[in-house]
Amino acid sequence: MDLSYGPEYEAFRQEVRDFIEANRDRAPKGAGLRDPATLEWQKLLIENGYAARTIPREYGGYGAEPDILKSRIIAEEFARGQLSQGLGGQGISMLVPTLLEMGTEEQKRQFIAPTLRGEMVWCQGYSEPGAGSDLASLSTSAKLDGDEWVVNGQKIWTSTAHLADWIFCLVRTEPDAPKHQGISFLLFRMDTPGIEIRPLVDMTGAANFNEVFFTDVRVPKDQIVGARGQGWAVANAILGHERDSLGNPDATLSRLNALIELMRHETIDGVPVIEHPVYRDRLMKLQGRVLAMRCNDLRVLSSRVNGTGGTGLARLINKLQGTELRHELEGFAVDVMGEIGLAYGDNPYLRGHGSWQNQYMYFLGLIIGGGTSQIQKNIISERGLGMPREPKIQKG
Amino acid sequence: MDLSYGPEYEAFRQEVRDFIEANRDRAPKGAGLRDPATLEWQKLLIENGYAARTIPREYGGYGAEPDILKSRIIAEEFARGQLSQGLGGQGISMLVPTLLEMGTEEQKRQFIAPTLRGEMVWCQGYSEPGAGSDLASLSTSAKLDGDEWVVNGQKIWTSTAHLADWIFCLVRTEPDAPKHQGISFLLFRMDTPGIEIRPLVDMTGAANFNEVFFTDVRVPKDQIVGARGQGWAVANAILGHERDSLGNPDATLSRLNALIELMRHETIDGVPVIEHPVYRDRLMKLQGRVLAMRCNDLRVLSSRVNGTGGTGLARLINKLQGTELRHELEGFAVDVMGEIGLAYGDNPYLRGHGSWQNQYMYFLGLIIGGGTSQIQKNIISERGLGMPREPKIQKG
Amino acid sequence: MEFGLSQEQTMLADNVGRYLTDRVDLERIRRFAEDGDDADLWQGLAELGIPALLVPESAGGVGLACLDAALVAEALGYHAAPAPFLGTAVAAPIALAGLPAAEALLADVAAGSARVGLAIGEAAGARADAGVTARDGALTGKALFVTDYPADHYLVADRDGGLHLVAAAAAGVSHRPLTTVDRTRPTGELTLKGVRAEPVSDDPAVLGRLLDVTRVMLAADTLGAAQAMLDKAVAYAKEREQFNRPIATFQAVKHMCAEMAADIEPCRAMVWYAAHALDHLPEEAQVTACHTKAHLAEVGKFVAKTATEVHGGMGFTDLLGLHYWFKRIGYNRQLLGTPEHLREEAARAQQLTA
Amino acid sequence: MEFGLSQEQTMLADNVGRYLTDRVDLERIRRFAEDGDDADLWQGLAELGIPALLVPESAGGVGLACLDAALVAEALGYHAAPAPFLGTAVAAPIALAGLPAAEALLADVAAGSARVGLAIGEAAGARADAGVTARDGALTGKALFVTDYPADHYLVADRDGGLHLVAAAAAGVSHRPLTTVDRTRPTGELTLKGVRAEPVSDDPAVLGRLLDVTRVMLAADTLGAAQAMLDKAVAYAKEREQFNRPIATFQAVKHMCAEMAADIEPCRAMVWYAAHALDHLPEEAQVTACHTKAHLAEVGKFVAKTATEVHGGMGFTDLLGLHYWFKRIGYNRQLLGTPEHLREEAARAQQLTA
Repeated sequence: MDLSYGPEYEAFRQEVRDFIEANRDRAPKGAGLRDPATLEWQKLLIENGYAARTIPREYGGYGAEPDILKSRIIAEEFARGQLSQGLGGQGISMLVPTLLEMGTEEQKRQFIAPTLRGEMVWCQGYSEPGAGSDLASLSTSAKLDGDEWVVNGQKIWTSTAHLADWIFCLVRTEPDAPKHQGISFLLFRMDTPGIEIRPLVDMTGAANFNEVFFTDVRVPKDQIVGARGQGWAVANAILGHERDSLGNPDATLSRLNALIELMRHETIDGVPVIEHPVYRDRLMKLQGRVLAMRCNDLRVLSSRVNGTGGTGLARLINKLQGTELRHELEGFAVDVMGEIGLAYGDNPYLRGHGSWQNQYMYFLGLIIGGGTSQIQKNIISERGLGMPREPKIQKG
Repeated sequence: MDLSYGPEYEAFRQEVRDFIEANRDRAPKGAGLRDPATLEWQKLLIENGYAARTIPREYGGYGAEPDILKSRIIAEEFARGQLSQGLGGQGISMLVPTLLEMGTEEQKRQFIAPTLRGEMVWCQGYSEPGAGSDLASLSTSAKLDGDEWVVNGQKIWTSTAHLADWIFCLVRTEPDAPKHQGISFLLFRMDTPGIEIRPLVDMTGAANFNEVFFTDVRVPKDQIVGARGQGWAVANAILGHERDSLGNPDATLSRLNALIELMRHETIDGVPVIEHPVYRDRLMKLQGRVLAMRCNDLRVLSSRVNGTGGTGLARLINKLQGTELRHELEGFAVDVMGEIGLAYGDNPYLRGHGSWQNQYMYFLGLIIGGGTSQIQKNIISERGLGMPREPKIQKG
Repeated sequence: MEFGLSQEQTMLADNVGRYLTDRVDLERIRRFAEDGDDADLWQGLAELGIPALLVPESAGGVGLACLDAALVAEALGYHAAPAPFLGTAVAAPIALAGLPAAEALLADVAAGSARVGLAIGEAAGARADAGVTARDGALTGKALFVTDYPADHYLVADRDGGLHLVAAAAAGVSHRPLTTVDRTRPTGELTLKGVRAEPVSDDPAVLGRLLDVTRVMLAADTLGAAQAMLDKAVAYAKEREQFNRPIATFQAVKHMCAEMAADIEPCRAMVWYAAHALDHLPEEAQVTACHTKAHLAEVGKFVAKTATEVHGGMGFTDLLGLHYWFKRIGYNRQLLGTPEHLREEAARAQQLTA
Repeated sequence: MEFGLSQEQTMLADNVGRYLTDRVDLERIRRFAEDGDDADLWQGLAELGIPALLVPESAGGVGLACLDAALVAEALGYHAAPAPFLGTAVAAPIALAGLPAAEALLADVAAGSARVGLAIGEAAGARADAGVTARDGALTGKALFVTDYPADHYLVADRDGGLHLVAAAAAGVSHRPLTTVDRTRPTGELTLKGVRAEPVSDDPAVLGRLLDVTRVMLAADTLGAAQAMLDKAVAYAKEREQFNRPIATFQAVKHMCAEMAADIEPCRAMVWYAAHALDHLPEEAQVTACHTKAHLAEVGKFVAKTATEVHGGMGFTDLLGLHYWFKRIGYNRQLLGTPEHLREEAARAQQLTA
């Protein structure tokens, strides 16, 4: 066990800190995707290797060798400095790696650089109302008509659809093939005629997602990644990444510490909640679980850094445990507040800007999204424990 | 809502109390199945209608009309008086009702009266090592050879096998029929040559059960209840009764009250455990759940007494909730004792004669036995909620 | 011996259920969440006699019992129906019956033309800066999370366990709405500055009984809401297909539903018993009420989460409106005593702790 | 940066695991449960250097760290192996290293020829009539649930946080075995009447550290035992057929196993971290030790029940011997602080409560 990062990395950390101090004033204040300040900042970050760090230079990235610890140090220091770490979004986090792995040279040159610079904003068209856990049963169709795909159908859970220039979208192109082999991966502009976007309000009251409807949307034939019918493999090449990022234990630790502060200041009948032994015991239970998940995370990080194996199960359980723990933590915070825990919206008695109730519900969404807890348990038992899949069902 | 039993029943209760007071000295002290005192007491109880109450007189019972409240009053008063309510065992509780429903007149005359009087002791041969949750897959075989069945195979979980005169036993007589249709219900003597009994020690260290091995055991052809191949239906005619009796909330209430006493007297660092707010909160949580289960039980009782319906689900959940609650309660008692909770066997620091650890494990056995919690949940979802069965599996 | 509902009670529950089925669909709930106007529904419920239910016959009411009211509460929870039930139809008759000064108000309550808000939350755990002090017959202080808001009158508890009736229009009263997660039950805040109020009782036992009764009603509301969520989950699971089969055929989904049912079903008998105890078993009423609200809060929380999960992503959206029930259960959990508070009260009431 | 085991540590764990796989099968456990004789096993473990592991090199030991010891504890738990590990191989070197009067004893410990029992349970919650008082250098009182029983010497805590070394043969010492559920770890009771003992420390911090270290070892033992129960459950489920298919194909069974794995897996990293903290992160050691033992106790309890259920009736019988692991986890839960006690200690150590 060696929990230090070593002198090379501590030097790198100092570099990052120096950069942050020197450039703090140039960081954008708001989160506007199209703000000139945002785009300027993104450019500066790429130039210095703090964004698009491992993307090759010829596609507009910084071109560094992958180094997990350096990436983590960058993330830690930008979080510590409370500065934006540049643009995120599904274009950068999902499409760019997909194109790097599966795109043609021409596609890489056309799409990656403007995406990284924030000039081309993407949304993701995967889930459908009828295809959630069983994503491969999606039914949005694309039929070739001359030199164009004609797309019809509906997508759901499309975040930033209303802001995006382009969509990367799974569609069924071979209706007669087995379900996993009939899917293709198309790219098209969101201002193509025939696209309608409706905001999707969720239980928190926010509209973080959209439904997107396609009616005879015409897409040039070559705007496909991978071959016809290989869209499932294209999408899966990087699908694992998304699951890893849910239930991040560092974020949970921040919330735990905020909860401790809440319990120190919130009183019932004049006594701070933290002096209530039953609540304190539940708090400590959560603290123990957060500690376990943080250790698990460090173990996974270490095995990635050092290229050692043996952490397959430790990764597989992360989404299940992380989202459930976070949901429980947020709900417990609501509990300790008693009636104050009900405050919402413009209520003047809100604590933490209403984040506790909001996150309690939002993390129930995350328990469900990106593979429900039931799907996660299937995966853990099959891939993690080597248990058999469910047997095939007789038809009829 | 009317929680009183009414004057007729209160008069009956007085009768039972008077009987108990008058005959207290005649009750057997020990539990010996074959003690003359036990058999005398059983005879007295039957004569007065406190045992075999609703079994017709011609078969050796008391011949009363079924009356659920009277049965309950008898049970309550004998429990209050801490007197044996006569013989139990699977012969009386399971075989007699089975014979009444499915036996021939001759079988009824031959078996019921001596069973009720305790002169004929039975054990049950249902479960097998390979047939637990899937009882109908049992493989103990019986082949007709002249006028005799020849039985080969093995049974497990056979309580009182070492004490029994006879066994009622499920065997496969039609190996080529679908599994539920190839089973027959045989009766035979336990001293028939070819029967070997081995005690089955469980996790509590007790041997409450046995394994029973059959090697060419020859059984007269007519010792069958129902027709050949109808054994499954015969056994199921009364199988539901057994499940109902597990997780009895009155017994759980007694244990809860004993737990409260334990927590008042047990101390840590000189402070009674019940003054520990975290333990007290867990105690109250259990008390709330016990209250819910007692109310549920009263509701079911009432619907049986009054012949009103609507309590199907309330009955179905009883085994699942009752055994889980009891297991948790006993385990909590172990918890509050700290290291003393580990005491077992001849340890001089045992509390409650070691019942807490013992019952904690024993009730894990009851969670599993008589249909595991997983099987119970299948049943609740299918029979209680009308959800579909699992689809049939493709072979191979 | 009969542990269950009388024919009249079953009819009452059926009538209210039928009325709400007809009138309160998701569209109606959404509209209410927008504009807060439940006048038509309350009028209809008044025609069914709901606000008169607990008002004594001598005062122009129906004179029924707490169990009857609990059945109504359950039906309201089942339909996530907006209605000034807790303060107006339950607390007011319980607290004001026999009080000469409240005779006219109670008649208006029974007729459905007056509303009474419940401002006793601080008696179940006072927040910093909240709480009302009675001095020389005048009330000063703040009551948060007042139910049935806005109302014509408010039942206000003071710090010493006294109970008062405050007219919304009285001098020194100011009030404002407080947004909560549950948009089906408008809630507010009262600020009192030397307000002359009608004394209702200075006996803390009266306030105690009012807490017992209203807690059982909140538990009954959760029972109804949880049952609704289970019913919706089962129906959705039978209809929704994934992997070429209804998700109701997956053992994991079946077991989630079975666990919900196994938890909910005993709650039904428990709520009946607790409501019965309020009128007929005075020595048990407090402990039973505490346990019932606490237990329903725990069961409700589990069901709210699990039923949402069975609905998958749809459960998280506003499209099916499932969250109205989720939030209703949350409201009932937090209001007038959290489970930990209630269990401690139950332990003290049994003298289990010094 | 390396969060994980060194090559040497992996080898150590492999060696001990291999030795135990060879020597400790169910028959061996049963025999021990009958006769309590583990001399052959302890001799074998001594040849592997286990009792010398934490003894400083200067005192003739191997001088390894708590993390190494935790790996051994995990392996012992995995195999439900009987061995005087906690008192002899862990507590003795931690407490006695550098104490001139214990030099010879420590050499014997390292060689596997002396055993030291641990009698500090009262420091984690004293029962009525238990506890030891030190006065004028003599010990009087009772210590219950002493580990590594019977031993040649005992480490005894007094009521003031002092620590003493008592020879089993000293005048005024009487002792007897105490049967517990766990037959793989013989336990006893000491009664002391004016016993002259060797003072080890009068600094409560030393006793505190001893508690931290032994608690992490108990947590590691539970980790091993829980992993063993999960492995056995998965193997049994793959083999056992019901309804014409392995029960491992039923979603309910798969999910039970997945839930166990999801709970256990982070515990591995947690135990490593807690053991590492004992030697390298002194400010975190106490809180981390408390949390790790408490969390493993909860995970262990869940796994012990769930793995037994996966085995169905067979899990409840003695035939597969699964209960030895069930009881081992129970022993680790109750000894030296229940989860509630540990969580309260963790809160106090962080100054979260007055």
